[in-house]
Amino acid sequence: MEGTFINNIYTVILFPLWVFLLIILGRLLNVIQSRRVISLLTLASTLYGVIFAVVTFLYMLKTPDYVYENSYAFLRIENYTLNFGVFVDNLSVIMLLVVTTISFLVQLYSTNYMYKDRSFPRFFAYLNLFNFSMIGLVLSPNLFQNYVFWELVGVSSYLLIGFWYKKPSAADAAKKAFLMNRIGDFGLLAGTIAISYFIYRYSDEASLATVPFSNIGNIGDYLYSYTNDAVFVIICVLLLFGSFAKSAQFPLHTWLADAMEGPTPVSALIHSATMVAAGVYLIARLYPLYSLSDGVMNFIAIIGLITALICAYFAITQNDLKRILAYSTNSQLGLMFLALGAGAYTGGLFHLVTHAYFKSMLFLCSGIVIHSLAHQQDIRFMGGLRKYLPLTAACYLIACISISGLLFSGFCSKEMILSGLLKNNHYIFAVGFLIVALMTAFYMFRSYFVVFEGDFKGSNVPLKSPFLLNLSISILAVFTVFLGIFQKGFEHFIKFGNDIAQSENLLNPVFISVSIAVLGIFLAFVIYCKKNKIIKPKILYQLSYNRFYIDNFYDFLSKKIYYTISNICAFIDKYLVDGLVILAGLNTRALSWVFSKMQTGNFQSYLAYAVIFLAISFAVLMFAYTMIMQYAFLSGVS
Amino acid sequence: MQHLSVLILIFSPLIMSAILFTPFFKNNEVRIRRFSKGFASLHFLYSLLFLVFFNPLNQGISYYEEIKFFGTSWIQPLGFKMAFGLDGISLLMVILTSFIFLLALIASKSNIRQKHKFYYSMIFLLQTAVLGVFCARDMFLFFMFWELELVPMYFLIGQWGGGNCKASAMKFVLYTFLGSLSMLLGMLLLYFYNFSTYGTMTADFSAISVSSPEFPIFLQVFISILLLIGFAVKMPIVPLHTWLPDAHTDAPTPVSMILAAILLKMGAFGVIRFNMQLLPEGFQYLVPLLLIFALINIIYTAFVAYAQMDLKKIVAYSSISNMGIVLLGLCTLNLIGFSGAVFQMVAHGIISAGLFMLVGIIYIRTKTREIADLGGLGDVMPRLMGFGIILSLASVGLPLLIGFVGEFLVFLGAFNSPVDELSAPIKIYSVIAISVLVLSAAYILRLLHKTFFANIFEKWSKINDITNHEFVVLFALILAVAFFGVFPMSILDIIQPILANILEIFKI
Amino acid sequence: MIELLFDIGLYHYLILALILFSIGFFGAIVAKNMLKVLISVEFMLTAVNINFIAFAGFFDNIKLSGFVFSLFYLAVGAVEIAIALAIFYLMFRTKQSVNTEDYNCGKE
Amino acid sequence: MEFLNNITKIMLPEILLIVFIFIQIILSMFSDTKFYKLSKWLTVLGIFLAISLCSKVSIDPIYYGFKNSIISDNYTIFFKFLILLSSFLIVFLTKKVIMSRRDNAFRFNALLLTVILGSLILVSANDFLTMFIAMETLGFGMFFLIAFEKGHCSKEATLKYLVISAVASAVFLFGVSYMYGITGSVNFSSIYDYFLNNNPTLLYSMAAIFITCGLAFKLGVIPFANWILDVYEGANTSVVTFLSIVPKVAMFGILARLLVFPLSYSFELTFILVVISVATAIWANCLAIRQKNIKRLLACSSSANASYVLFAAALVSVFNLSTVLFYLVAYIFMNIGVFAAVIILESSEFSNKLYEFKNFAYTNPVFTLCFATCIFGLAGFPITAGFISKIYLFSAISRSGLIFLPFLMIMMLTIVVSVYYYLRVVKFMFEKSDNVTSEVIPHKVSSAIVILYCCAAITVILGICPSKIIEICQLMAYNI
Repeated sequence: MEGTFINNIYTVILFPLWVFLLIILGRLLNVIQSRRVISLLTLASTLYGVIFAVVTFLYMLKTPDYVYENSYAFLRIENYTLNFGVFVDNLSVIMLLVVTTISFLVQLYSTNYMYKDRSFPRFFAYLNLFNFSMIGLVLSPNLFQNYVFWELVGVSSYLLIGFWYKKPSAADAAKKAFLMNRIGDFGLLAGTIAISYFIYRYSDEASLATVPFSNIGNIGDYLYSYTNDAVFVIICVLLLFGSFAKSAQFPLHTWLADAMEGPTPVSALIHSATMVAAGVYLIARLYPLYSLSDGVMNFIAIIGLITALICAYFAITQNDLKRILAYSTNSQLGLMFLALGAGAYTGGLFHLVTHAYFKSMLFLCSGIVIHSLAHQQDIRFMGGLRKYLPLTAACYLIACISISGLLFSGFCSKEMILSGLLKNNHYIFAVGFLIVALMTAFYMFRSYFVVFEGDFKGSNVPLKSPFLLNLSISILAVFTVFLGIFQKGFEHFIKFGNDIAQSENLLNPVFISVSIAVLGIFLAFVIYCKKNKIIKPKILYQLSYNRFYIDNFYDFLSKKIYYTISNICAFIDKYLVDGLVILAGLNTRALSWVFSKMQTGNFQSYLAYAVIFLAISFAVLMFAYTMIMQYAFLSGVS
Repeated sequence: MQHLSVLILIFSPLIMSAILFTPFFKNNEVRIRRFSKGFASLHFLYSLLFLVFFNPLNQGISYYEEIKFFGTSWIQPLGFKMAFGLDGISLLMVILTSFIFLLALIASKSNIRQKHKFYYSMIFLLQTAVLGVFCARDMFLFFMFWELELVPMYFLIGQWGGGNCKASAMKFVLYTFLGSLSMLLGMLLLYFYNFSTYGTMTADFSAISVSSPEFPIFLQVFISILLLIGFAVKMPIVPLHTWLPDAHTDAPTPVSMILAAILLKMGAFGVIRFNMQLLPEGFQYLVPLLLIFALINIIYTAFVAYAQMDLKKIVAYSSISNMGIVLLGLCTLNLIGFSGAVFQMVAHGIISAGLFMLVGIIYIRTKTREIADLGGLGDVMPRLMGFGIILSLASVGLPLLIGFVGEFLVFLGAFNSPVDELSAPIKIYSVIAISVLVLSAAYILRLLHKTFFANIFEKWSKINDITNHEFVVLFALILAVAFFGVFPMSILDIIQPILANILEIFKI
Repeated sequence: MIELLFDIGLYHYLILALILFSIGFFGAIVAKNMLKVLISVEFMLTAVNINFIAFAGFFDNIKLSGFVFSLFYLAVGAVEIAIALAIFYLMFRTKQSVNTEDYNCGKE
Repeated sequence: MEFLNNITKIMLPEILLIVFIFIQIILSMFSDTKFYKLSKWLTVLGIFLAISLCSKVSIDPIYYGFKNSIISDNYTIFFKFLILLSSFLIVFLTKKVIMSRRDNAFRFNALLLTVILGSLILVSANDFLTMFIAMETLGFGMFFLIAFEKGHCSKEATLKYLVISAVASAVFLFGVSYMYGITGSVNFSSIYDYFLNNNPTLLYSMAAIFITCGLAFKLGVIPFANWILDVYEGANTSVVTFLSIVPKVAMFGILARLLVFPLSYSFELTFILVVISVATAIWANCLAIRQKNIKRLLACSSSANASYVLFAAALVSVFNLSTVLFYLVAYIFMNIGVFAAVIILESSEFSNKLYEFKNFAYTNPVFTLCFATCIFGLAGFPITAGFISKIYLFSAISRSGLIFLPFLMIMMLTIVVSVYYYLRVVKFMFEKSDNVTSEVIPHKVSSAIVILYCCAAITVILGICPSKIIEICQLMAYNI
């Protein structure tokens, strides 16, 4: 029974695609117009995924180490095969669960939230496209398919960010996100091709050329043995570039904050919970490869730490509610990278799961807030919303507590990371982690206090939130609160190698992290709830507010440098390359002009030309003759 | 299989173009158009029949036929034959040709406002010429059709184009003529060396390919260069490309579609037919150089495209960039990259036709192609925007759409290529070339955003969305884009045996 | 030296012919008067004839074809000049000028 | 007796033409303007009979007549046939010029026949004397034909033609005199035999160069090329058609023989000829792009075409000669077609300016099609004879050795330029303009239209199946 059941898992991928095509065709041919039908279809497809995921998950719990793989050849050239298919193991089933449940809840939420929008069907079509690509991504059996869906999620993200394409800022943000992701794709593609090449060229098994995840351990060993260190590291870094771009890590982190121009459900689904976690997911998938080189692992961890630190720092001073959450997401993703890079594999992934739930809840809450304030996103014009939106405030608070690592699921996952760091003796990373935790607690509670406590500073009375919205966030709150209890189970379910994360003697780290969090909350309370004036260090504030001017630098790079290079190229093309062609034409015309001037109509000039020609040819002839004679003479003498 | 005649396939458009001048059509525009479309659809179906009965594993030439005049071959004293036949690559190109011509004819409805009879007859003449190039089994026959194609193109660009179309048409013709003369010289040398060494007067591809790989290396290289100049103009390869933006900008939309989708492929096809099949050593010798040209093609034109202000020029430069990928694929000298190159030829044919159609639709409505004058058209033309997004994404190589497979295979092939033994660091080239992912996204998104996104100008708020026939064209293209993106093996299966066959000649 | 000058040989004739030919050619180019041009052409004709006759005379066994050639050429030249004069006359009636610079119908 | 024998064996077409010339001259004395049509039909009859008499000429084996001064073989008969055929076609184009001066119809035709006679003798000449006489016969006829048009421009053109012709003749004969001085003979075969035993000297080369430069005048190539534009413009179009074909074909016929026999020892000559032809190609093609008058443009075109042929002819070989022959065949038809079109335009009160061609494609589609076919043929586009002949010609040149490849490349560049101006003619015809009133060409000049259609048809047919003609050309070339 199980076999036939799991055999059909590809339907989970394809169902959203069908719905997507149905909606698109319906719109093109003006057949399906009803929003209710569209949303029901979408929800059905996702619910199908949820059920499938749950059943599979339960089955996997029953049979440990069960792995299912099924694939067919997408491209076959000689014996070089690239496969498409599905691959189910513990990691992918967890990801599937996360993706489908959050997706379902967000769709439920959007059914109401986006109902008034003119482009409701388009929105749901995009959501389906995203679902299709994200599920395809997590069920990828190999690096190649992973790349395919990697691009597809990028595109759905692009489409959804630019959903309100009439807003220039949204369009620009979409473009930026797409281009940044493309930079990552460049790395990923190059890395994929490189790995594929080395395996195909040097190993005997041509079937490994498609880089299946089921065999990634062998592939890592092969690759490590065929290449020298530098090449290996370069390949890893190229692959990591994909992860960095998708998860908005340090050099490529700027797109995520801008991506908040998209509708809020999109931010909740894609830009906090699922797609941006794909980078972490890919690192987890290729963990056997990366873990062969300490340098690579440290690189991941350092990039993660840098991102976590600077983004947490940026989040402190932002005034846009969604931007705060975006930088928070960035920072938390950085923590996951840090965890993975520092060897806290299970902790990092558990944080991925828990973070997905509470962060999407945060976004959905912010969506309700923004909705009720008629699209006001600036927290300086909020305040005291607890009275109007009590459920939202409660959920927001739960999430804040969780993300600060004080209680609930966030506590469990953060504690797992910290213990992992300490266990692997990465003390510097641990210190960094704690600083991030401090800042996290501070800015999250800052946002909570400013938005929900104090006096209402807006002009219009906030609207009540509808039932569906409340339902979605309540369910997410339940997840957030109770997910922590699965910690032990998770440790056994997802593990790298044989070592299970030891969480026995954790008193010390728990004490430290909780106290740090409390400190952060206290600071936020003192400054923002009690309105104590503190001296703002101007430079630090400006740096944070302007995000270290990295965005400006990138703007300069893309708008000025790139554009200048293009213009230089265009100039060369127009005036140099084409100029030569035109010059050839002009030369011919000039020659023609000369000849036509020679055409005087007077026959005597014609005779003169003839004489000149004859004279020249005879002179050349004579000259050539004398040269030949001389040469013959000289050679005769010698 | 025997009842399928390649001669009917090639010459029926010519006959059709003559039939259009019969009194039956008078000057009845609707009748001319309907018959043309009907004929083109029949032709497309007929070409599909060739696919159905085609056996890709057949080593030789399928559907071989020769025309004889009064019992002698075409130019008997010189051994030239008017012989036609198909192999996998030509078959693919033939079907693409027939498909794109059908769509171009449908698209002509809204683009061509005058001189209908003349226009359609020229289109059919062009079709015969192009099919002749793809099917010819004799060097000089190939050359004849290659040149023949210039005549209708001259009229099509010059008569129905806009802007400075007469000058552009002239530039196109002169440029191509120059290239083809150099090509002719190469062919003549090939022919005579073959004759003087082996004593057989023949210009038949199959016959020459037996002996020509044995030519001395310097001769092969010299002939290769001469031939390549001709193909480089058509393809185009960078320093010889400047006719293309002009020709595209001033050509009417259907002609732009044909130009980008079919005519550029003739260049690549010629490289395969001549340089690779006949002169493998010479080609191999030139590969390190060609790789650099390919890279310049890919990267440099991507930058140039970004700076353009005219929609058609952006698409035109993107064509050049894409053809650079084809060239890179041809230079990899292994089956993966080679299949990728041929696939990319088809892919680019379909995508660029779509993009030109898109720009044409916008131009008909707004009478402008300047980026600065456009914006926010998605508001009034949502369906067009949908098509535009899909085509753009296909163009930047989104997986599961047609643009991806070719690029991917080319890059993969470049990595696997044996060429690095020729002291060309092709892996590094490949990585550099992959950066086209970003560069192409940059200019294509610029096109998309500046046209459809952001705020709409007041003056465009009244324009209509696409009409039915435009919808049909775009929809057919999108179907092809999606189908071959998901099932690339349907194309690769046809071409792989012949490509493997070609690669066997190379001694790497 | 003197002997060499006065002992008339083949080369003297040839050089004379060459000089005549050059003068004729030069005259045909620079003469402004149409009639002078025609006279210059006659110079060239004469130079050729001198050549022929000199060659014919100086061969070991005299060959007549040279003389024949020069006779023919004399006749043909005369006809040519006659035609030229006739046409010149026709043109002179409308143009009223003998200056070659006025004959520039095809000037661009 | 031998004289008569010679005449009956090889000179029958020429004698026939002489008879017709006399008939025409005699009739011209009693001429009434009413009989102008008779003169034309007499000419046609004469040429037709001459063509049919060509088959009576004995050619096998090579026949030397009149003490070796006349030769008759396959090759000469081929050229005679070509000359007569093209004259036959051209006679039908002379309607307008005769109409304008009916009283002189017989004289005109007599002159025409004289030129043909000169050409026929020219191709069969076997010594320089005969050649010279034939050339002058041809030339004298031509002078009057050019001057036939009313107005002083034609007279001026004649005068230019005449003076330059005289100078060129002098140059030619100067060379011949040296040749005579070196070898003691003016007979081609004797000169050829002389050098079998003696080494050619520099003087020989110079003589050869003088000779070919003198001949360049009739071909319209450098150094005596510049007259061609003025004369083409000044003369009547029918005469120009004649001028551009008959003397040129005859001159190529004799030039090839010269290069094969008496001048074949001069290596320098080959180079000089190649340089001449390339220089001419550059000059003519570049000059043509500025021309606004179709006749001047065609003058450049004919000069350019002559230069291509000269290139192939200079690199003497059997294969090259066959290409030369084929090129001439193709060129004759295309050129007559184009000139027929120009004549039709002139008789329909169009001037020769290119911009007057606007709207033609829409008012006179069939005419335009045929005209454009011939123009495309000259430009060398496929499915016309021009395409095949160019390929064939270039194949000959490229076969002759790698040394000449750079020259060939330069020549090819100039061909690209030539495509430009040919296409410009076509472009004007397809241009729509409201300023120019679109006139339908009246069909009153039916014979010219028939000639145009025929030439266009032959151009296309030769372009599609040239096999037979090429075979014939090769056969002829083998026999020289």
